[in-house]
Amino acid sequence: MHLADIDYLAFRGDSFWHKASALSKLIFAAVVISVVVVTRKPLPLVLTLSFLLALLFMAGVPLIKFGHLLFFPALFGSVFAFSRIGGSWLPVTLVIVKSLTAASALLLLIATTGAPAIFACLRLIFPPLIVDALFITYRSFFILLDELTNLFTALKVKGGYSAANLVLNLRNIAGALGLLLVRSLETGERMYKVLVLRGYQEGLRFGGRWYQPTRYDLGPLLACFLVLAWVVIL
Amino acid sequence: MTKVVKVKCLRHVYPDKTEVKLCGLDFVVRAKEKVLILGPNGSGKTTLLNHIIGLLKPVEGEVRVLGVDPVKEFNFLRRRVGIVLQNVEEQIIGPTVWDDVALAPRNFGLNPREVQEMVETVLKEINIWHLKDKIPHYLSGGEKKKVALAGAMVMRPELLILDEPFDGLDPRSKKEILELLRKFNREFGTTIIMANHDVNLVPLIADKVYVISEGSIRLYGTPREIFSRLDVLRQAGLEPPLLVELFYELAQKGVAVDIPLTLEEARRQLLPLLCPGSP
Amino acid sequence: MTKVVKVKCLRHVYPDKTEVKLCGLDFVVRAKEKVLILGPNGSGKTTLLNHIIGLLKPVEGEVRVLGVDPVKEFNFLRRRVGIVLQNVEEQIIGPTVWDDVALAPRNFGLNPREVQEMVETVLKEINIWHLKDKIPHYLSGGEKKKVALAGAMVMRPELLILDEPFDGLDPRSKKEILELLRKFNREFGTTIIMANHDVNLVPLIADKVYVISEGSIRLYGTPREIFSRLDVLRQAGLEPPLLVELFYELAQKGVAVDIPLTLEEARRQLLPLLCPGSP
Amino acid sequence: MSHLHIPDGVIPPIWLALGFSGTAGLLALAIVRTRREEITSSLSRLSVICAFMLLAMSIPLGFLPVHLNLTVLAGILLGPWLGIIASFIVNLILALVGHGGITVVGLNTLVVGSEVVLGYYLFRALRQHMRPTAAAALATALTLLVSMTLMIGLVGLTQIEPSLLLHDHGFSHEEEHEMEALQEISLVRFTQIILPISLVGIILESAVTSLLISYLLKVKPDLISTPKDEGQIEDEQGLPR
Repeated sequence: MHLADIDYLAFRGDSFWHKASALSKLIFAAVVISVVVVTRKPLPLVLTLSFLLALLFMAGVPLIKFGHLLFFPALFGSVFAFSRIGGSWLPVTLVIVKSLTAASALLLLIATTGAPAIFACLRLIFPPLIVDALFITYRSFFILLDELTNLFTALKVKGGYSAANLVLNLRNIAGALGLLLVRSLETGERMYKVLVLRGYQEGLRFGGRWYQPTRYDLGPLLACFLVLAWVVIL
Repeated sequence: MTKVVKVKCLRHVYPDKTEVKLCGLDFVVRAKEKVLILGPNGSGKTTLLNHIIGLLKPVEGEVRVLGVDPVKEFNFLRRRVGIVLQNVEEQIIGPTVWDDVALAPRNFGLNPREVQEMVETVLKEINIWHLKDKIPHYLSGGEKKKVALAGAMVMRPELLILDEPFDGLDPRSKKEILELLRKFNREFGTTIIMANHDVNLVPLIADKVYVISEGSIRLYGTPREIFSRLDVLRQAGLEPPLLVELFYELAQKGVAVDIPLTLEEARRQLLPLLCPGSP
Repeated sequence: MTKVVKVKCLRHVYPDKTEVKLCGLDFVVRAKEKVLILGPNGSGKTTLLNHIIGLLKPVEGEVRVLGVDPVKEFNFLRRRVGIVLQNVEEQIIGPTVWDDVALAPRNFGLNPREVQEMVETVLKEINIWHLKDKIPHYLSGGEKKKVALAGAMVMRPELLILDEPFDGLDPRSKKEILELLRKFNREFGTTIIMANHDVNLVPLIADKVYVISEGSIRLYGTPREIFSRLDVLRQAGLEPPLLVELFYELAQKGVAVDIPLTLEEARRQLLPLLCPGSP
Repeated sequence: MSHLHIPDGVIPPIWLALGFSGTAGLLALAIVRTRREEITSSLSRLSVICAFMLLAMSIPLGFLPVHLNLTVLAGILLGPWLGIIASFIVNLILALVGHGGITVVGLNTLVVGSEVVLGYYLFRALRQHMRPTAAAALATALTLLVSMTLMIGLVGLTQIEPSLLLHDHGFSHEEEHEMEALQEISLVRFTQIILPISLVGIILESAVTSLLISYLLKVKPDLISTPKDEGQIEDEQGLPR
């Protein structure tokens, strides 16, 4: 799933799209997704998809590395399309283009925006408990990811992981996961202590200056305008 | 001086029925002291600290922190006691350094301007202002320790408690953290309690030392007093510093030397004995 | 003597574009040596070890372990090289000590009787036979290290690699692990490579020492040679042992002493100089 | 087959809206319930389990096109209410990285949430009659069978979309008739594609869940309990509220 790689990209990149605020990029993603859900016109959809791919390229998102994130939605889209529509190619293509467009919009969002900034914006619509949980899940994910990586290294050096031997893998992975689970629950207990000690109140006000508009916000907003324009006109 | 912490013959039973007892000497910390709790792993150091913090409730015995019972007055103490736990990774919860350090003041309901000011001050004091927008999982071990320290110091606590603060740090980071602790103690009069198993730290930071082993407080004193009781240290499974040991042996052979705490002290004593000609 | 490991001017680029270079001197380990890699955190120690293990593939440079390329011959080397990684918590995977130690031989498809025998032997050698049915999770830090060591030694490797094997251990456990390593080296001729940032270990275990800092192998030599270059050690952010420093300063003041590696050596040199009457 | 890997733009808006409103209602209930208990403790536990699920999903199992989900395990460890919140969080994060559409998060939460809840109650019921490891395996298998049926049903329900799509673009009547004829077969076809993959997934999932439960029972037996028991243990420890 490459959560860690994407996270890295979001924090290390500094394209014009990275510099725009999370809110403006979220609005753009929302506009594209609404278009995908609502419209059935092929031309604007193809145009939007090409536009997104261009934006991804300009934002420095390596499409070769993250291409699978677009490939899977397309694949699943086609499974659904084929199983229900059958052989006629236009609707099938349309479904695939739709899935690709939506996936590209999301990839553009998360590969250029730190997850915490997105979570901070979500505070506008979600209850505080959910947003707090998103923040702590995010942090826990990286703590546990380190541990999982270490566990896998340990397995590898003891000859416990090979691409070919499924049974061996499963047995060893289950062991590693068991350990990771115990460690996760203990991490949770320790985090609980830390939260208590630091006076946790529901609604962690994390997220720094996510709402501060920058001049780079013009980018996403202009993009919204463009997409809406050709959907309406074409 | 006022007693900041007082612990008297503690007994604790964990849910899994393990019993930890800490009797022997009373554990007393006075204002503005830097106190080191020395003991091997598993001797009960963390249990003692958890009682002082108020995370554990003793089955028997008395714990007083800043004059109150830390379990009952937990909320009162939270603003006055800063804590750096052993596993620093799991106490950095915020998505960025700035957010994490701001956690406590925000939770205690301070207004954004105050929060901004407090965080800025503490980050600059600890020299990690440049890290303020960094993501915790891209920091080095030493940097994480400093962030955790900033999170503990941001409320300007009267008492700072650290569990194994130097574990896994290389000499340079260790030195930096030591320097910061000394600075807080000197400039703000912060009382400091540290748990550790490295005897070499004693001369570098401690005003007073408690030696704990097997659930008993065995020894209490200044570093010099502690180092004159090598037998107790060894019994507790702690290795005295080589310099101390060398001078201890010299003294036993009849050479007129005191136990030195620093290299400087050692040299000052030895040089005149060796070459009377030099200054 | 045969060269067990040879690394020549390594360059590695991590996926996040961080570059680690390890040029300077060649890194060579000969059979049956105990080699310590000294350097502060982040100096490239773990990167070097990961190349030797075959977990990382160098962008430039040459790595040879037991005569082969460790990346290409990963599976070949797995039976011949024992490894204790840094985080001992995250490498004990089996639900019991016995299961964990049996992990490697089982993975290599040995039959149950062989596995049984190998595990029993190694557990007894390391003196943890009594722990065999314990759940690793509840062991102490020192015991966990021993279990990890057993897991690495169970295949009787020619080469044993340890990353920060003494971190977080109290003096007693440290001593026990040191003793075990010396024993394996002595009795089975196991070549040992350790990475560490604690200079005080040098006299206790190392035949040869490499000092690494900022991606360069700065210094190579016996412990005595290393300790005669305090300038390089300090530059690399490493603190020389106080005893070494004291004697270094004495020597500079014209006192006729050599750098001592042990307390014994220090005492033997000082006593005659101080009180000519004593033996 | 735990969540629907349906991308955006496949399912008609009405179903998406229904999914979101159902999820919103459930979440609201779950949050009210959670807030009545000790929120800090719930929050930290919820978060690490979400993180654990995300990590378990990212482990490659070799050549198989399936990944672990561990939803029933989450139910056992978190209970039904926190479990529903966890389903939502995990689905939201997955959708953000393009794993299942963002517009399908509502529906997905309902599907996964039903697994969590069903898994929790099945495990509790079965545990009275058999060893916990067997109970975990059986609860997982049963739950996933039910949810798979649910999903196929859902796809069946929502399958009017393609024809709507065609109407709009004025395709010829022949093509439309062809479509209608294909509708019934299509569900079968879909099932044929999904079923074998799902069954492998169910077997794997049940085995791993059972192994994990047995690991937990060995190492930390106190963790497999209802949230109420937990509260009591914490009281004994004297942890302040």
